[in-house]
Amino acid sequence: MEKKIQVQKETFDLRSEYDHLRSVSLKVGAVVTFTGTVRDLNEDESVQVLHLEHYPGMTERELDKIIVEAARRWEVIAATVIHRVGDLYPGDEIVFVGVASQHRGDAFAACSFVMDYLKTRATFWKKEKTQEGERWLTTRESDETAADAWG
Amino acid sequence: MEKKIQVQKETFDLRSEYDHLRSVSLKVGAVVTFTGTVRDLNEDESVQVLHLEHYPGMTERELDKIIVEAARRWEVIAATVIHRVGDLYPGDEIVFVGVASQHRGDAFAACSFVMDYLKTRATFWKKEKTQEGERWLTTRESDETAADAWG
Amino acid sequence: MTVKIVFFANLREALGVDSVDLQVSGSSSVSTLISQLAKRYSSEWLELLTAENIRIAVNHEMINEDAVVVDGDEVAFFPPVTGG
Amino acid sequence: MTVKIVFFANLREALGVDSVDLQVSGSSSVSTLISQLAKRYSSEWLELLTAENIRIAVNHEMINEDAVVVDGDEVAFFPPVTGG
Repeated sequence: MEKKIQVQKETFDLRSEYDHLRSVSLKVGAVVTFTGTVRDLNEDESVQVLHLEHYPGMTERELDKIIVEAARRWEVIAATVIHRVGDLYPGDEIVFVGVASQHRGDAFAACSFVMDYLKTRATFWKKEKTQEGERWLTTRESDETAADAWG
Repeated sequence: MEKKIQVQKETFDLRSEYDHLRSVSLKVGAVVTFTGTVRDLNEDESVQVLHLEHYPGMTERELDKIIVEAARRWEVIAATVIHRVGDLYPGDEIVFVGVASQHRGDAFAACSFVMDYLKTRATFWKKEKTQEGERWLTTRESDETAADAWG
Repeated sequence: MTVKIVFFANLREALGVDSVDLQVSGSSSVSTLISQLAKRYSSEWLELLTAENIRIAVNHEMINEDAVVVDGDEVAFFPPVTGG
Repeated sequence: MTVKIVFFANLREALGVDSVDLQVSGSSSVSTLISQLAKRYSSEWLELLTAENIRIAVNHEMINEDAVVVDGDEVAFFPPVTGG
Protein backbone atom coordinates (compact mmCIF):
# COMPACT_ATOMS: atom_id res chain seq x y z
CA MET A 1 0.00 0.00 0.00
CA GLU A 2 1.11 3.54 -0.82
CA LYS A 3 0.63 5.98 2.06
CA LYS A 4 0.88 9.75 2.09
CA ILE A 5 0.33 11.72 5.28
CA GLN A 6 0.81 15.44 5.66
CA VAL A 7 -0.12 18.00 8.28
CA GLN A 8 0.53 21.44 6.88
CA LYS A 9 -0.46 25.09 6.85
CA GLU A 10 -0.75 25.22 3.06
CA THR A 11 -3.83 24.20 1.14
CA PHE A 12 -3.80 21.20 -1.21
CA ASP A 13 -4.71 20.55 -4.81
CA LEU A 14 -7.39 17.92 -5.33
CA ARG A 15 -6.27 17.12 -8.85
CA SER A 16 -2.63 16.49 -7.85
CA GLU A 17 -3.69 14.29 -4.96
CA TYR A 18 -6.07 12.35 -7.17
CA ASP A 19 -3.40 11.91 -9.84
CA HIS A 20 -1.00 10.61 -7.21
CA LEU A 21 -3.52 8.05 -5.92
CA ARG A 22 -4.25 6.80 -9.43
CA SER A 23 -0.63 6.65 -10.52
CA VAL A 24 0.22 4.00 -7.94
CA SER A 25 -1.14 1.03 -9.91
CA LEU A 26 -3.03 0.16 -13.07
CA LYS A 27 -5.20 -2.04 -10.85
CA VAL A 28 -6.92 1.05 -9.40
CA GLY A 29 -10.56 0.93 -10.42
CA ALA A 30 -12.07 3.28 -7.85
CA VAL A 31 -10.90 6.48 -6.20
CA VAL A 32 -12.99 8.07 -3.44
CA THR A 33 -12.02 11.47 -2.12
CA PHE A 34 -13.33 13.44 0.79
CA THR A 35 -12.73 17.16 1.14
CA GLY A 36 -13.84 18.98 4.24
CA THR A 37 -14.27 22.72 4.34
CA VAL A 38 -14.78 25.21 7.15
CA ARG A 39 -18.46 26.07 7.32
CA ASP A 40 -19.75 29.37 8.63
CA LEU A 41 -22.42 28.06 10.93
CA ASN A 42 -20.93 26.07 13.77
CA GLU A 43 -23.40 26.11 16.63
CA ASP A 44 -25.24 29.20 15.44
CA GLU A 45 -22.48 31.71 15.89
CA SER A 46 -20.69 33.30 13.00
CA VAL A 47 -17.27 31.65 12.92
CA GLN A 48 -14.68 34.11 11.74
CA VAL A 49 -11.53 32.05 12.21
CA LEU A 50 -10.94 28.41 13.07
CA HIS A 51 -7.51 27.84 14.56
CA LEU A 52 -6.11 24.31 14.41
CA GLU A 53 -3.21 23.01 16.42
CA HIS A 54 -1.59 19.57 16.23
CA TYR A 55 1.20 17.65 17.94
CA PRO A 56 3.90 17.38 15.27
CA GLY A 57 5.14 13.81 15.11
CA MET A 58 2.37 12.25 17.18
CA THR A 59 -0.46 13.42 14.92
CA GLU A 60 1.20 12.07 11.76
CA ARG A 61 1.90 8.79 13.55
CA GLU A 62 -1.76 8.42 14.52
CA LEU A 63 -2.93 9.21 10.98
CA ASP A 64 -0.55 6.53 9.77
CA LYS A 65 -2.05 4.01 12.20
CA ILE A 66 -5.58 4.86 11.05
CA ILE A 67 -4.64 4.25 7.42
CA VAL A 68 -2.96 0.96 8.30
CA GLU A 69 -6.10 -0.12 10.17
CA ALA A 70 -8.28 0.80 7.18
CA ALA A 71 -6.02 -1.24 4.90
CA ARG A 72 -6.32 -4.19 7.28
CA ARG A 73 -10.13 -4.04 7.02
CA TRP A 74 -10.48 -3.28 3.31
CA GLU A 75 -8.45 -3.63 0.14
CA VAL A 76 -6.54 -0.37 -0.22
CA ILE A 77 -4.02 0.31 -2.98
CA ALA A 78 -3.18 3.88 -1.96
CA ALA A 79 -4.35 6.29 0.72
CA THR A 80 -3.64 9.95 1.38
CA VAL A 81 -4.49 12.16 4.34
CA ILE A 82 -3.71 15.86 4.29
CA HIS A 83 -4.80 17.99 7.21
CA ARG A 84 -4.31 21.70 7.53
CA VAL A 85 -3.40 23.54 10.73
CA GLY A 86 -3.15 27.21 11.64
CA ASP A 87 -5.80 29.85 11.02
CA LEU A 88 -8.55 28.77 8.63
CA TYR A 89 -11.48 30.82 7.37
CA PRO A 90 -15.04 29.89 6.30
CA GLY A 91 -14.83 28.27 2.87
CA ASP A 92 -11.23 27.11 3.35
CA GLU A 93 -10.41 23.48 2.75
CA ILE A 94 -9.36 21.83 5.98
CA VAL A 95 -8.91 18.12 5.27
CA PHE A 96 -8.43 15.78 2.33
CA VAL A 97 -8.74 12.00 2.49
CA GLY A 98 -8.35 9.94 -0.67
CA VAL A 99 -8.43 6.18 -1.12
CA ALA A 100 -7.71 4.15 -4.25
CA SER A 101 -8.88 0.54 -4.46
CA GLN A 102 -9.73 -2.02 -7.07
CA HIS A 103 -13.43 -1.85 -6.18
CA ARG A 104 -15.66 0.98 -5.09
CA GLY A 105 -16.98 -0.70 -1.93
CA ASP A 106 -13.50 -0.84 -0.40
CA ALA A 107 -12.70 2.74 -1.41
CA PHE A 108 -15.93 4.17 0.06
CA ALA A 109 -15.65 2.20 3.31
CA ALA A 110 -11.97 2.92 3.88
CA CYS A 111 -12.35 6.64 3.12
CA SER A 112 -15.30 7.17 5.44
CA PHE A 113 -13.67 5.04 8.15
CA VAL A 114 -10.52 7.19 8.06
CA MET A 115 -12.64 10.36 8.21
CA ASP A 116 -14.68 9.13 11.19
CA TYR A 117 -11.56 8.25 13.15
CA LEU A 118 -9.80 11.41 12.12
CA LYS A 119 -12.69 13.61 13.28
CA THR A 120 -12.55 12.20 16.82
CA ARG A 121 -9.37 10.38 17.66
CA ALA A 122 -6.62 12.26 15.83
CA THR A 123 -4.51 14.68 17.86
CA PHE A 124 -5.90 18.03 16.82
CA TRP A 125 -7.27 20.87 18.86
CA LYS A 126 -9.57 23.52 17.51
CA LYS A 127 -10.18 27.06 18.63
CA GLU A 128 -13.10 29.00 17.22
CA LYS A 129 -12.92 32.76 16.97
CA THR A 130 -16.35 34.35 16.67
CA GLN A 131 -17.72 37.83 17.18
CA GLU A 132 -18.37 36.83 20.80
CA GLY A 133 -14.72 35.91 21.44
CA GLU A 134 -12.66 32.76 21.15
CA ARG A 135 -13.10 29.32 22.67
CA TRP A 136 -11.48 25.90 22.42
CA LEU A 137 -13.86 23.28 21.09
CA THR A 138 -14.65 19.95 22.66
CA THR A 139 -15.35 16.73 20.78
CA ARG A 140 -18.80 16.69 19.27
CA GLU A 141 -21.03 13.85 20.30
CA SER A 142 -22.17 13.15 16.75
CA ASP A 143 -18.58 12.55 15.69
CA GLU A 144 -18.01 10.15 18.60
CA THR A 145 -21.05 8.15 17.57
CA ALA A 146 -19.82 7.91 13.98
CA ALA A 147 -16.41 6.61 15.07
CA ASP A 148 -17.90 4.12 17.53
CA ALA A 149 -20.17 2.69 14.84
CA TRP A 150 -17.13 1.06 13.23
CA GLY A 151 -16.59 -1.12 16.34
CA MET B 1 -30.40 21.15 -4.88
CA GLU B 2 -28.02 21.77 -7.76
CA LYS B 3 -27.90 18.87 -10.25
CA LYS B 4 -25.51 18.25 -13.12
CA ILE B 5 -25.88 15.19 -15.33
CA GLN B 6 -23.81 14.47 -18.40
CA VAL B 7 -23.28 11.44 -20.61
CA GLN B 8 -20.41 12.18 -22.95
CA LYS B 9 -17.51 10.77 -24.96
CA GLU B 10 -15.02 13.28 -23.54
CA THR B 11 -13.19 12.82 -20.28
CA PHE B 12 -13.81 15.12 -17.32
CA ASP B 13 -11.69 17.21 -15.01
CA LEU B 14 -11.97 16.33 -11.34
CA ARG B 15 -10.87 19.77 -10.21
CA SER B 16 -13.49 21.62 -12.29
CA GLU B 17 -16.24 19.30 -11.11
CA TYR B 18 -15.16 19.69 -7.51
CA ASP B 19 -15.01 23.47 -7.84
CA HIS B 20 -18.52 23.47 -9.29
CA LEU B 21 -19.89 21.38 -6.40
CA ARG B 22 -18.30 23.67 -3.83
CA SER B 23 -19.34 26.89 -5.50
CA VAL B 24 -23.03 26.17 -5.01
CA SER B 25 -23.24 27.28 -1.39
CA LEU B 26 -21.09 28.45 1.50
CA LYS B 27 -22.94 25.85 3.58
CA VAL B 28 -21.01 23.04 1.89
CA GLY B 29 -18.87 21.37 4.54
CA ALA B 30 -18.17 18.03 2.85
CA VAL B 31 -17.55 16.98 -0.74
CA VAL B 32 -17.23 13.29 -1.59
CA THR B 33 -16.16 12.30 -5.08
CA PHE B 34 -16.03 8.93 -6.74
CA THR B 35 -14.02 8.33 -9.87
CA GLY B 36 -14.17 4.98 -11.62
CA THR B 37 -11.52 3.86 -14.08
CA VAL B 38 -11.32 0.99 -16.55
CA ARG B 39 -9.25 -1.77 -15.00
CA ASP B 40 -7.24 -4.25 -17.04
CA LEU B 41 -8.34 -7.40 -15.30
CA ASN B 42 -12.03 -8.04 -15.78
CA GLU B 43 -12.65 -11.76 -15.34
CA ASP B 44 -9.08 -12.79 -15.99
CA GLU B 45 -8.86 -11.75 -19.62
CA SER B 46 -6.86 -8.82 -20.77
CA VAL B 47 -9.40 -6.13 -21.64
CA GLN B 48 -8.16 -4.05 -24.55
CA VAL B 49 -11.19 -1.87 -25.15
CA LEU B 50 -14.40 -1.34 -23.22
CA HIS B 51 -17.18 -0.02 -25.41
CA LEU B 52 -20.08 1.75 -23.70
CA GLU B 53 -23.43 2.52 -25.23
CA HIS B 54 -26.33 4.43 -23.68
CA TYR B 55 -29.85 5.46 -24.60
CA PRO B 56 -29.65 9.24 -25.09
CA GLY B 57 -32.48 10.90 -23.22
CA MET B 58 -33.54 7.89 -21.17
CA THR B 59 -30.16 7.39 -19.50
CA GLU B 60 -29.92 11.03 -18.42
CA ARG B 61 -33.48 10.89 -17.14
CA GLU B 62 -32.69 7.84 -15.00
CA LEU B 63 -29.55 9.44 -13.62
CA ASP B 64 -31.65 12.44 -12.70
CA LYS B 65 -34.14 10.21 -10.86
CA ILE B 66 -31.34 8.51 -8.92
CA ILE B 67 -29.97 11.86 -7.76
CA VAL B 68 -33.43 13.04 -6.74
CA GLU B 69 -33.91 9.82 -4.75
CA ALA B 70 -30.53 10.32 -3.03
CA ALA B 71 -31.52 13.89 -2.12
CA ARG B 72 -34.79 12.57 -0.69
CA ARG B 73 -32.87 10.20 1.60
CA TRP B 74 -29.99 12.47 2.60
CA GLU B 75 -29.19 16.16 2.78
CA VAL B 76 -27.63 17.02 -0.58
CA ILE B 77 -26.64 20.55 -1.61
CA ALA B 78 -25.23 19.63 -5.03
CA ALA B 79 -24.71 16.44 -7.00
CA THR B 80 -22.97 15.69 -10.28
CA VAL B 81 -22.90 12.55 -12.40
CA ILE B 82 -20.72 12.35 -15.50
CA HIS B 83 -20.59 9.09 -17.41
CA ARG B 84 -18.50 8.43 -20.46
CA VAL B 85 -19.58 6.37 -23.46
CA GLY B 86 -17.78 5.11 -26.56
CA ASP B 87 -14.47 3.26 -26.63
CA LEU B 88 -12.56 3.36 -23.37
CA TYR B 89 -9.14 1.90 -22.61
CA PRO B 90 -7.58 0.50 -19.43
CA GLY B 91 -6.68 3.40 -17.17
CA ASP B 92 -9.33 5.69 -18.69
CA GLU B 93 -11.76 7.42 -16.39
CA ILE B 94 -15.28 6.14 -16.98
CA VAL B 95 -17.52 7.72 -14.34
CA PHE B 96 -17.55 10.62 -11.89
CA VAL B 97 -20.04 11.07 -9.07
CA GLY B 98 -19.69 14.00 -6.71
CA VAL B 99 -21.89 15.05 -3.81
CA ALA B 100 -21.68 18.19 -1.68
CA SER B 101 -23.45 18.30 1.68
CA GLN B 102 -23.22 20.12 4.95
CA HIS B 103 -22.04 16.99 6.73
CA ARG B 104 -19.81 14.13 5.67
CA GLY B 105 -22.26 11.34 6.53
CA ASP B 106 -24.79 12.59 3.98
CA ALA B 107 -22.15 13.12 1.31
CA PHE B 108 -20.66 9.63 1.71
CA ALA B 109 -24.05 7.88 1.79
CA ALA B 110 -25.53 9.78 -1.16
CA CYS B 111 -22.42 9.32 -3.30
CA SER B 112 -22.16 5.57 -2.74
CA PHE B 113 -25.93 5.16 -3.16
CA VAL B 114 -25.81 6.88 -6.56
CA MET B 115 -22.86 4.72 -7.60
CA ASP B 116 -24.56 1.48 -6.56
CA TYR B 117 -27.69 2.31 -8.52
CA LEU B 118 -25.73 3.59 -11.46
CA LYS B 119 -23.70 0.40 -11.70
CA THR B 120 -26.80 -1.77 -12.01
CA ARG B 121 -29.94 0.11 -12.95
CA ALA B 122 -28.79 2.85 -15.30
CA THR B 123 -29.31 2.31 -19.03
CA PHE B 124 -25.82 1.46 -20.19
CA TRP B 125 -24.54 -1.51 -22.12
CA LYS B 126 -20.94 -2.61 -22.15
CA LYS B 127 -18.98 -4.56 -24.70
CA GLU B 128 -15.56 -5.87 -23.81
CA LYS B 129 -12.98 -6.35 -26.51
CA THR B 130 -10.22 -8.76 -25.47
CA GLN B 131 -7.59 -10.76 -27.32
CA GLU B 132 -10.16 -13.58 -27.52
CA GLY B 133 -12.75 -11.41 -29.28
CA GLU B 134 -15.59 -9.18 -28.16
CA ARG B 135 -18.60 -9.83 -25.99
CA TRP B 136 -21.48 -7.88 -24.43
CA LEU B 137 -21.37 -7.98 -20.65
CA THR B 138 -24.21 -8.96 -18.36
CA THR B 139 -24.91 -7.40 -14.95
CA ARG B 140 -22.52 -8.60 -12.32
CA GLU B 141 -24.06 -10.27 -9.32
CA SER B 142 -21.92 -8.32 -6.86
CA ASP B 143 -23.29 -5.05 -8.22
CA GLU B 144 -26.87 -6.27 -7.88
CA THR B 145 -26.25 -7.13 -4.25
CA ALA B 146 -24.78 -3.69 -3.56
CA ALA B 147 -27.82 -1.94 -5.07
CA ASP B 148 -30.29 -4.18 -3.26
CA ALA B 149 -28.63 -3.45 0.07
CA TRP B 150 -30.10 0.07 -0.06
CA GLY B 151 -33.62 -1.36 0.06
CA MET C 1 -49.69 7.31 -37.13
CA THR C 2 -45.89 7.13 -37.03
CA VAL C 3 -43.75 5.77 -34.22
CA LYS C 4 -40.00 5.79 -33.99
CA ILE C 5 -38.50 2.48 -32.95
CA VAL C 6 -34.94 2.27 -31.59
CA PHE C 7 -32.69 -0.68 -30.74
CA PHE C 8 -29.60 -0.95 -28.57
CA ALA C 9 -26.51 -3.04 -27.87
CA ASN C 10 -26.40 -6.65 -29.12
CA LEU C 11 -30.03 -6.45 -30.25
CA ARG C 12 -29.12 -3.54 -32.51
CA GLU C 13 -26.19 -5.55 -33.83
CA ALA C 14 -28.34 -8.63 -34.46
CA LEU C 15 -30.99 -6.61 -36.32
CA GLY C 16 -28.38 -4.62 -38.22
CA VAL C 17 -30.28 -1.36 -37.76
CA ASP C 18 -30.46 1.20 -34.95
CA SER C 19 -33.73 2.90 -35.68
CA VAL C 20 -36.88 2.43 -37.81
CA ASP C 21 -39.85 4.72 -38.49
CA LEU C 22 -43.02 2.67 -38.63
CA GLN C 23 -46.44 3.74 -39.96
CA VAL C 24 -49.36 1.98 -38.32
CA SER C 25 -53.07 2.66 -38.54
CA GLY C 26 -54.56 3.98 -35.27
CA SER C 27 -53.11 3.36 -31.80
CA SER C 28 -51.54 -0.07 -31.38
CA SER C 29 -50.06 -2.25 -28.69
CA VAL C 30 -46.33 -2.93 -28.72
CA SER C 31 -47.16 -6.54 -29.74
CA THR C 32 -48.83 -5.22 -32.88
CA LEU C 33 -45.75 -3.16 -33.69
CA ILE C 34 -43.58 -6.26 -33.34
CA SER C 35 -45.83 -8.19 -35.78
CA GLN C 36 -45.66 -5.32 -38.27
CA LEU C 37 -41.87 -5.24 -38.02
CA ALA C 38 -41.62 -9.01 -38.53
CA LYS C 39 -43.87 -8.70 -41.62
CA ARG C 40 -41.78 -5.85 -43.02
CA TYR C 41 -38.36 -7.42 -42.32
CA SER C 42 -38.20 -11.13 -41.41
CA SER C 43 -39.47 -13.69 -38.93
CA GLU C 44 -36.08 -13.47 -37.22
CA TRP C 45 -37.21 -10.04 -35.99
CA LEU C 46 -40.16 -11.61 -34.21
CA GLU C 47 -37.84 -14.02 -32.48
CA LEU C 48 -35.31 -11.36 -31.46
CA LEU C 49 -37.86 -8.79 -30.28
CA THR C 50 -39.87 -11.26 -28.20
CA ALA C 51 -36.86 -13.01 -26.65
CA GLU C 52 -37.35 -13.50 -22.92
CA ASN C 53 -34.75 -10.97 -21.78
CA ILE C 54 -35.75 -8.11 -24.09
CA ARG C 55 -36.81 -4.90 -22.31
CA ILE C 56 -39.18 -2.36 -23.81
CA ALA C 57 -39.45 1.36 -23.11
CA VAL C 58 -41.94 3.87 -24.46
CA ASN C 59 -40.88 7.51 -24.27
CA HIS C 60 -38.05 6.52 -21.91
CA GLU C 61 -40.28 4.63 -19.47
CA MET C 62 -40.06 0.85 -19.08
CA ILE C 63 -43.31 -0.85 -20.03
CA ASN C 64 -44.51 -4.31 -21.09
CA GLU C 65 -45.68 -5.39 -24.54
CA ASP C 66 -49.37 -4.86 -23.78
CA ALA C 67 -48.78 -1.12 -23.58
CA VAL C 68 -50.46 1.00 -26.21
CA VAL C 69 -48.44 3.48 -28.24
CA VAL C 70 -49.75 6.59 -29.93
CA ASP C 71 -48.57 8.86 -32.72
CA GLY C 72 -45.14 10.35 -32.13
CA ASP C 73 -44.10 7.86 -29.45
CA GLU C 74 -40.57 6.53 -29.28
CA VAL C 75 -40.42 2.79 -28.63
CA ALA C 76 -37.14 1.19 -27.56
CA PHE C 77 -36.11 -2.47 -27.48
CA PHE C 78 -32.96 -3.52 -25.69
CA PRO C 79 -31.26 -6.30 -23.71
CA PRO C 80 -30.93 -6.00 -19.91
CA VAL C 81 -28.75 -3.04 -19.01
CA THR C 82 -25.34 -3.74 -17.55
CA GLY C 83 -25.09 -0.47 -15.67
CA GLY C 84 -22.34 2.09 -15.87
CA MET D 1 18.70 12.82 32.92
CA THR D 2 16.88 15.36 30.75
CA VAL D 3 13.33 15.09 29.45
CA LYS D 4 11.56 17.45 27.12
CA ILE D 5 8.06 18.41 28.25
CA VAL D 6 5.55 19.87 25.79
CA PHE D 7 2.08 21.39 26.23
CA PHE D 8 -0.78 21.96 23.80
CA ALA D 9 -3.95 23.96 23.21
CA ASN D 10 -5.64 25.67 26.17
CA LEU D 11 -3.24 23.99 28.61
CA ARG D 12 -0.32 25.61 26.76
CA GLU D 13 -2.14 28.94 26.93
CA ALA D 14 -2.88 28.56 30.65
CA LEU D 15 0.76 27.69 31.46
CA GLY D 16 2.07 30.38 29.13
CA VAL D 17 4.82 28.11 27.78
CA ASP D 18 4.89 25.48 25.05
CA SER D 19 7.92 23.46 26.07
CA VAL D 20 10.25 22.95 29.03
CA ASP D 21 13.49 20.97 29.42
CA LEU D 22 13.60 19.34 32.85
CA GLN D 23 16.61 17.77 34.57
CA VAL D 24 15.73 14.99 37.00
CA SER D 25 17.96 12.48 38.80
CA GLY D 26 17.49 8.91 37.55
CA SER D 27 14.35 7.56 35.92
CA SER D 28 11.12 9.02 37.28
CA SER D 29 7.41 8.56 37.00
CA VAL D 30 5.34 11.22 35.27
CA SER D 31 3.90 12.13 38.71
CA THR D 32 7.40 12.97 39.88
CA LEU D 33 7.91 15.20 36.85
CA ILE D 34 4.70 17.03 37.69
CA SER D 35 5.87 17.63 41.27
CA GLN D 36 9.21 18.95 40.02
CA LEU D 37 7.46 21.30 37.59
CA ALA D 38 5.16 22.59 40.34
CA LYS D 39 8.20 23.22 42.54
CA ARG D 40 10.04 25.04 39.76
CA TYR D 41 7.08 27.15 38.60
CA SER D 42 3.99 27.38 40.83
CA SER D 43 1.34 25.31 42.55
CA GLU D 44 -1.02 26.32 39.74
CA TRP D 45 0.99 23.98 37.50
CA LEU D 46 0.19 21.04 39.78
CA GLU D 47 -3.50 21.87 39.50
CA LEU D 48 -3.45 22.31 35.74
CA LEU D 49 -1.34 19.22 34.97
CA THR D 50 -3.34 16.92 37.21
CA ALA D 51 -6.76 18.17 36.12
CA GLU D 52 -9.14 15.31 35.41
CA ASN D 53 -9.29 15.72 31.65
CA ILE D 54 -5.55 16.12 31.01
CA ARG D 55 -4.02 13.46 28.72
CA ILE D 56 -0.38 12.43 28.84
CA ALA D 57 1.78 10.99 26.09
CA VAL D 58 5.36 9.77 26.26
CA ASN D 59 7.21 9.61 22.95
CA HIS D 60 3.87 10.03 21.10
CA GLU D 61 2.13 7.16 22.92
CA MET D 62 -0.72 7.81 25.35
CA ILE D 63 0.16 6.67 28.89
CA ASN D 64 -1.00 7.32 32.47
CA GLU D 65 0.88 9.18 35.17
CA ASP D 66 2.40 6.05 36.72
CA ALA D 67 4.49 5.55 33.58
CA VAL D 68 8.24 5.87 33.99
CA VAL D 69 10.24 8.16 31.74
CA VAL D 70 13.91 7.85 30.91
CA ASP D 71 16.60 10.14 29.56
CA GLY D 72 15.72 11.75 26.23
CA ASP D 73 11.98 11.04 26.46
CA GLU D 74 9.45 13.57 25.24
CA VAL D 75 6.51 13.97 27.61
CA ALA D 76 3.34 15.75 26.42
CA PHE D 77 0.42 17.14 28.42
CA PHE D 78 -2.76 18.18 26.62
CA PRO D 79 -6.56 18.50 26.89
CA PRO D 80 -8.81 15.94 25.14
CA VAL D 81 -8.34 16.13 21.38
CA THR D 82 -11.18 17.53 19.33
CA GLY D 83 -10.23 15.69 16.15
CA GLY D 84 -9.61 17.13 12.72
